[in-house]
Amino acid sequence: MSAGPRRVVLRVPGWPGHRPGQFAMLALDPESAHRDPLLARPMAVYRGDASALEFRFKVVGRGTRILGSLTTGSRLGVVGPLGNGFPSLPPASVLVGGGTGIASLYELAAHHSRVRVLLGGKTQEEVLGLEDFEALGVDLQVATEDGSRGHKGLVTDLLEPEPDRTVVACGPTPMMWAAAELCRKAGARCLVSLESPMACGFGICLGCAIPTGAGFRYVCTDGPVFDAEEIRWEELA
Amino acid sequence: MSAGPRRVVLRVPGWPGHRPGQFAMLALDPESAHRDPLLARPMAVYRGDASALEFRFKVVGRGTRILGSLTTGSRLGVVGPLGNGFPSLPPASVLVGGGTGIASLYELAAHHSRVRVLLGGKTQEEVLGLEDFEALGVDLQVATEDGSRGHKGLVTDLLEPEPDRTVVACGPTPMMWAAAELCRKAGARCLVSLESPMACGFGICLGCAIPTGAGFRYVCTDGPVFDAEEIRWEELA
Amino acid sequence: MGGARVSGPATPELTVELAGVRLRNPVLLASGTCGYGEELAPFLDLGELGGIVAKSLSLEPRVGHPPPRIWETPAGMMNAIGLENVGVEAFLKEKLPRLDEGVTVFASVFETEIDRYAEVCRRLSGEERVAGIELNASCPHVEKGGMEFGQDPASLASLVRACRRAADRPLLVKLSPNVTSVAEMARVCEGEGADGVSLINSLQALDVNVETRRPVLRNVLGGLTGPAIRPVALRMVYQVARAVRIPVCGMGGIASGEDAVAFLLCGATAVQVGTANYVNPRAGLEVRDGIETYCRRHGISRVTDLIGALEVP
Amino acid sequence: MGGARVSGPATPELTVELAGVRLRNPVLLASGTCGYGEELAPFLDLGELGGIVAKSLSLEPRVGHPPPRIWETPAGMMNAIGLENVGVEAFLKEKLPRLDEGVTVFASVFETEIDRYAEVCRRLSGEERVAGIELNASCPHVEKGGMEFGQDPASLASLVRACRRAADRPLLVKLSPNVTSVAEMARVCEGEGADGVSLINSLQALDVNVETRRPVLRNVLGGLTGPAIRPVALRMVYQVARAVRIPVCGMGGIASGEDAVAFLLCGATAVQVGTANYVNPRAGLEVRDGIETYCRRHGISRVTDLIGALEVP
Ligand SMILES: Cc1cc2nc3c(=O)[nH]c(=O)nc-3n(C[C@H](O)[C@H](O)[C@H](O)COP(=O)(O)OP(=O)(O)OC[C@H]3O[C@@H](n4cnc5c(N)ncnc54)[C@H](O)[C@@H]3O)c2cc1C
Ligand SMILES: Cc1cc2nc3c(=O)[nH]c(=O)nc-3n(C[C@H](O)[C@H](O)[C@H](O)COP(=O)(O)OP(=O)(O)OC[C@H]3O[C@@H](n4cnc5c(N)ncnc54)[C@H](O)[C@@H]3O)c2cc1C
Ligand SMILES: Cc1cc2nc3c(=O)[nH]c(=O)nc-3n(C[C@H](O)[C@H](O)[C@H](O)COP(=O)(O)O)c2cc1C
Ligand SMILES: Cc1cc2nc3c(=O)[nH]c(=O)nc-3n(C[C@H](O)[C@H](O)[C@H](O)COP(=O)(O)O)c2cc1C
Ligand code: FES
Ligand code: FES
Repeated sequence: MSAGPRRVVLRVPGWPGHRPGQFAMLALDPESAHRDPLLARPMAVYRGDASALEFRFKVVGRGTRILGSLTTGSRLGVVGPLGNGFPSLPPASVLVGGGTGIASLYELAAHHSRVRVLLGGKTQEEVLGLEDFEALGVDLQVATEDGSRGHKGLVTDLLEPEPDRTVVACGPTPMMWAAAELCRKAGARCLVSLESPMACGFGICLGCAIPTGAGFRYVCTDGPVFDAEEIRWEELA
Repeated sequence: MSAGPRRVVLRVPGWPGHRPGQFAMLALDPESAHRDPLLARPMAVYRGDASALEFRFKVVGRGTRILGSLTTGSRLGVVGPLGNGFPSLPPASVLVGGGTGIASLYELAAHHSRVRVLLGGKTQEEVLGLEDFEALGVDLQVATEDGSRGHKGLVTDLLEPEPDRTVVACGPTPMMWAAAELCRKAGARCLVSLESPMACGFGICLGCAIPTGAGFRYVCTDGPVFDAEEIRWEELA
Repeated sequence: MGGARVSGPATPELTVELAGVRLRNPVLLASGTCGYGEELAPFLDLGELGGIVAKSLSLEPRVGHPPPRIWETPAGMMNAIGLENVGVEAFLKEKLPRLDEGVTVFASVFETEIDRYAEVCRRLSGEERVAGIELNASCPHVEKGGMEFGQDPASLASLVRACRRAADRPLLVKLSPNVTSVAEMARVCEGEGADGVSLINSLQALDVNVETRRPVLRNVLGGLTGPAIRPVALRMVYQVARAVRIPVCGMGGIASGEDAVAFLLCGATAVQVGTANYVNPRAGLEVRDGIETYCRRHGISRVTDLIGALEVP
Repeated sequence: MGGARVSGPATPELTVELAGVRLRNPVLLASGTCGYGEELAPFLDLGELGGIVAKSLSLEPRVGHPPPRIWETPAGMMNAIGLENVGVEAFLKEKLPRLDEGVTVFASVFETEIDRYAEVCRRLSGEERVAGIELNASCPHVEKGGMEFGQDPASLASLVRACRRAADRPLLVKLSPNVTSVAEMARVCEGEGADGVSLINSLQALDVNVETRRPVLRNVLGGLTGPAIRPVALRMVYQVARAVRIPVCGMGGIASGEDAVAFLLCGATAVQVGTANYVNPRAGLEVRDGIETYCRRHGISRVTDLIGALEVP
């Protein structure tokens, strides 16, 4: 098994369509041959329409291991689309994606061909969906920690926010926090798409609370997209 | 998915060989992506040698559902060979198999080409391994409850035990009990191969106790093959 | 118990009476696992269920614990939400009116002092839309209140007495499983005039992230729920149903009609579906349908015939 | 605690001292899940483990409960074996001598009366091959004895006192999880001179076959074990380790090195592997190896550095 990102493509009858940045809860075993792992896994819709949905992910634990080993014809439980998704972006916005966080950004980039896209990962292989972004023809820059592709270093090294422009960041928390700081200093608006453990994904468990200036808010219903200014990063990290 | 019996063939490096009637514990998920179902499943070795082992089973619950949906390359945990297995049979013995119990009998029949074999099932489809027994060229009679093959009725209808001859029965408990009764009345020896829930299969959980004239005995270590006379059938049923 | 509608095995009668409340069928959604109802409305018609038990309410809104609040465990999950809720006033003014008239709603009450418990009960009294009150005397992960009461017979008695006086609605007491004898606690509730008991709340638990060497929940301790705990819940329901005459509402790991039938056989008059709602928001309805299918298959004309019908050797 | 052998992060020192007994490493096999040792010998060298706790012994041989005795549950199993065993005499004469000198053996004792418990302890005293005694005061499915003692502080105190007097070996007391406060029970044991406590035994449970409408076990009640109960076990080990100064031997659902490390972090000095042995007879060794791998990966030179090292906010 290669360590790189994997994909799963699902036919979801009745899927009502979605906005870029929304997600779904994938229940690994709706027929209950296994009752462990129990909970569904949140996954950003990478791209898709009424006929098929594509998800991209990295194998990090048991749930993603199972997702990665599904064979054609397997059935999953799907609840979605969930979450707020991204707003329409003003021109000259910059998208910054790291690792699996990139999965939330592909459709956003596809809807806004004039954006600049910065993608990062440990190695070239970990820069999820790179070929697809290249095919979009957007202004694209890549950073890898091992230097196997593009800039050697962190993707935030490439970010130079401009005042009153919008930056969208999705990736590991330290990367989003760094992007948020750069934006704050530069006077740019920063949107982030957060992750959190989730039991339900639609607002009934209250498990996905994150600390914000206005108290706890919920990644699944208030987010996953938040204005970076709202987040109390020190408490999140 | 058809309701008929299924098969799984395993390569088990280091398998030391086995006797007819021995079994193995099959752990469904040695890589622990799932911790449920937890316990390994006992399965008779249908046939096999050092290069590959074949098991035959019916999908009756979650474990067998998972076994039935394995794809080439899947890995299982295997502990075995376990249990006592059958002794060598005297000439003119009769083997009586019902449903999945037939799985224990194939190699026994193959080792004793002069035996008579009576096989039964609800329908022809449920008479596990019928083609293989036919290919052995043994004296074979079949009974099905729906009459789709051979005698319409129970396989024990075909059994006419003779004094001092040996009958081997393997199948549902009521069928084995009936065979045991017929044998007792006719003065024939009857061996049965019992099933019981098992946690370990090798004698450490004491979970597989069955009531015998000599107190509790263990299906996994004292059996699964017992002399029918030993069993307290009223308590077992 | 049982309904009045004439029925044969073909259409089993599913109505039950729980603590004086007539339920369309024995399936409720458990407190804390169905929000205030409206969150589940996109997925199913709550009116087709026996009812819902809304998220536990306190006198004032509660903020809850800092994250991480949830964690997955083998065939289960742990939570330490901290009983975050909008408070009883907002519930009555904003949440309850949004639910269709046909939905049977139980209010759950959680507080840190007996007086405050009683005060919430008082506010809920006279509210026609509140079919009954469930006292949550058993939350395993808040510093004050909750399990304190649920683990000590004398405190539990005082709590139930005060709330019994304050509440004009049918009163269920939700018991903690983290006790030596849950039957004893149930008897205390019966003695103080509770109309029924609900059980079980979550098992107190802890899990560790060995990479960070920290507890997985910020609150350190949390409550274990889901299929993993079902056999413990069934045992307790069985013990309590034999110890008291008031009805028992059973829960813990129910995810299918068969799971629910097991609770009924052990003596529960109704059941609640909790964690399963997270994995499948239609779980409650599927449990209801599963019970109906079971009754048809076994020629059972009234679901009440299953209650306590376990054959014990 | 800790061993004397010089070692660096490359070869972590795994020895621990439990209740005065020096163990090669902190991994024991739990009572009732490793027979009398010999049954596992075909699968692994027991001498490579910290030791084994043999099946609980009574004064006379015990026959155990009629079948069905075991049942699978979500991520766990239930059993009601009924403490079948060969009796203390046969153990000493027939079973113990078959084990290699290098295997550290704890004897477990179960009886129905305090006098009989003490008598078994007396018989075990002076036996050099018995490294220590574990009092099973917590079996959840036998009519008399066992959990009776484990659920009542006064009875537990009398039991431990009597056995303490009778036993010249290090004495561990195995606690029941079916109590309101396991920490209180541990303090009772400490007060009576126990050298350590083991926990947890199984959670009392019941499951139902809805097709037959009968309990799945002939004994009706049984004990729940396996991964499902691990978070409850960890919570109790954490609470007990903070309540007493005698060492704690932790168990419940351990199936990997990480699982074991979680128990050590919560304060256990050693751990026991139970149900996992059934699924994989080499589980104990794999847990041992997993602990070693963990120590290497984290640059931990002595496993004792992990004990109680949980970082609590
Ligand atoms: C809104 C949202 C969108 C996501 N989109 C993607 C995506 O497109 N591609 C992708 O690779 N990953 C995505 N993730 C992360 C993904 O959900 C986790 O990697 C996954 O749940 C890990 O499951 P596991 O069983 O393999 O890991 P384990 O560590 O075994 O999981 C144990 C538990 O922790 C939870 N968990 C573990 N890591 C995370 C995490 N980072 N976020 C939330 N819960 C976690 C699991 O859901 C599970 O309940 C997303 C997360 C969220 C919240
Ligand atoms: C020695 C032995 C040899 C066997 N050989 C075969 C065979 O060759 N082919 C075949 O189809 N079946 C065989 N069985 C029966 C087979 O083990 C069960 O059908 C299987 O365990 C059912 O598992 P499940 O998860 O599908 O069913 P579930 O009902 O979901 O299982 C629940 C639990 O009950 C146990 N269980 C259920 N039915 C049985 C049973 N009949 N015997 C023992 N445990 C049971 C399971 O192992 C599991 O622990 C054998 C049983 C034994 C004891
Ligand atoms: C995330 C979460 C929050 C809960 N909140 C409450 C609550 O507010 N009040 C309450 O009485 N029980 C609460 N519970 C407990 C459930 O109502 C129920 O007793 C428990 O989950 C067992 O049932 P289950 O295994 O079906 O989930 C909560 C459970 C979970 C998982
Ligand atoms: C089948 C079975 C038999 C057991 N017998 C005993 C016993 O004789 N004495 C005892 O102290 N514990 C006994 N136990 C309990 C275990 O020693 C252990 O405390 C429990 O199983 C929890 O650990 P686990 O989850 O790793 O199995 C038994 C457990 C099982 C599953
Ligand atoms: S994941 Fe359940 S409320 Fe957000
Ligand atoms: S199955 Fe464990 S002793 Fe027989």
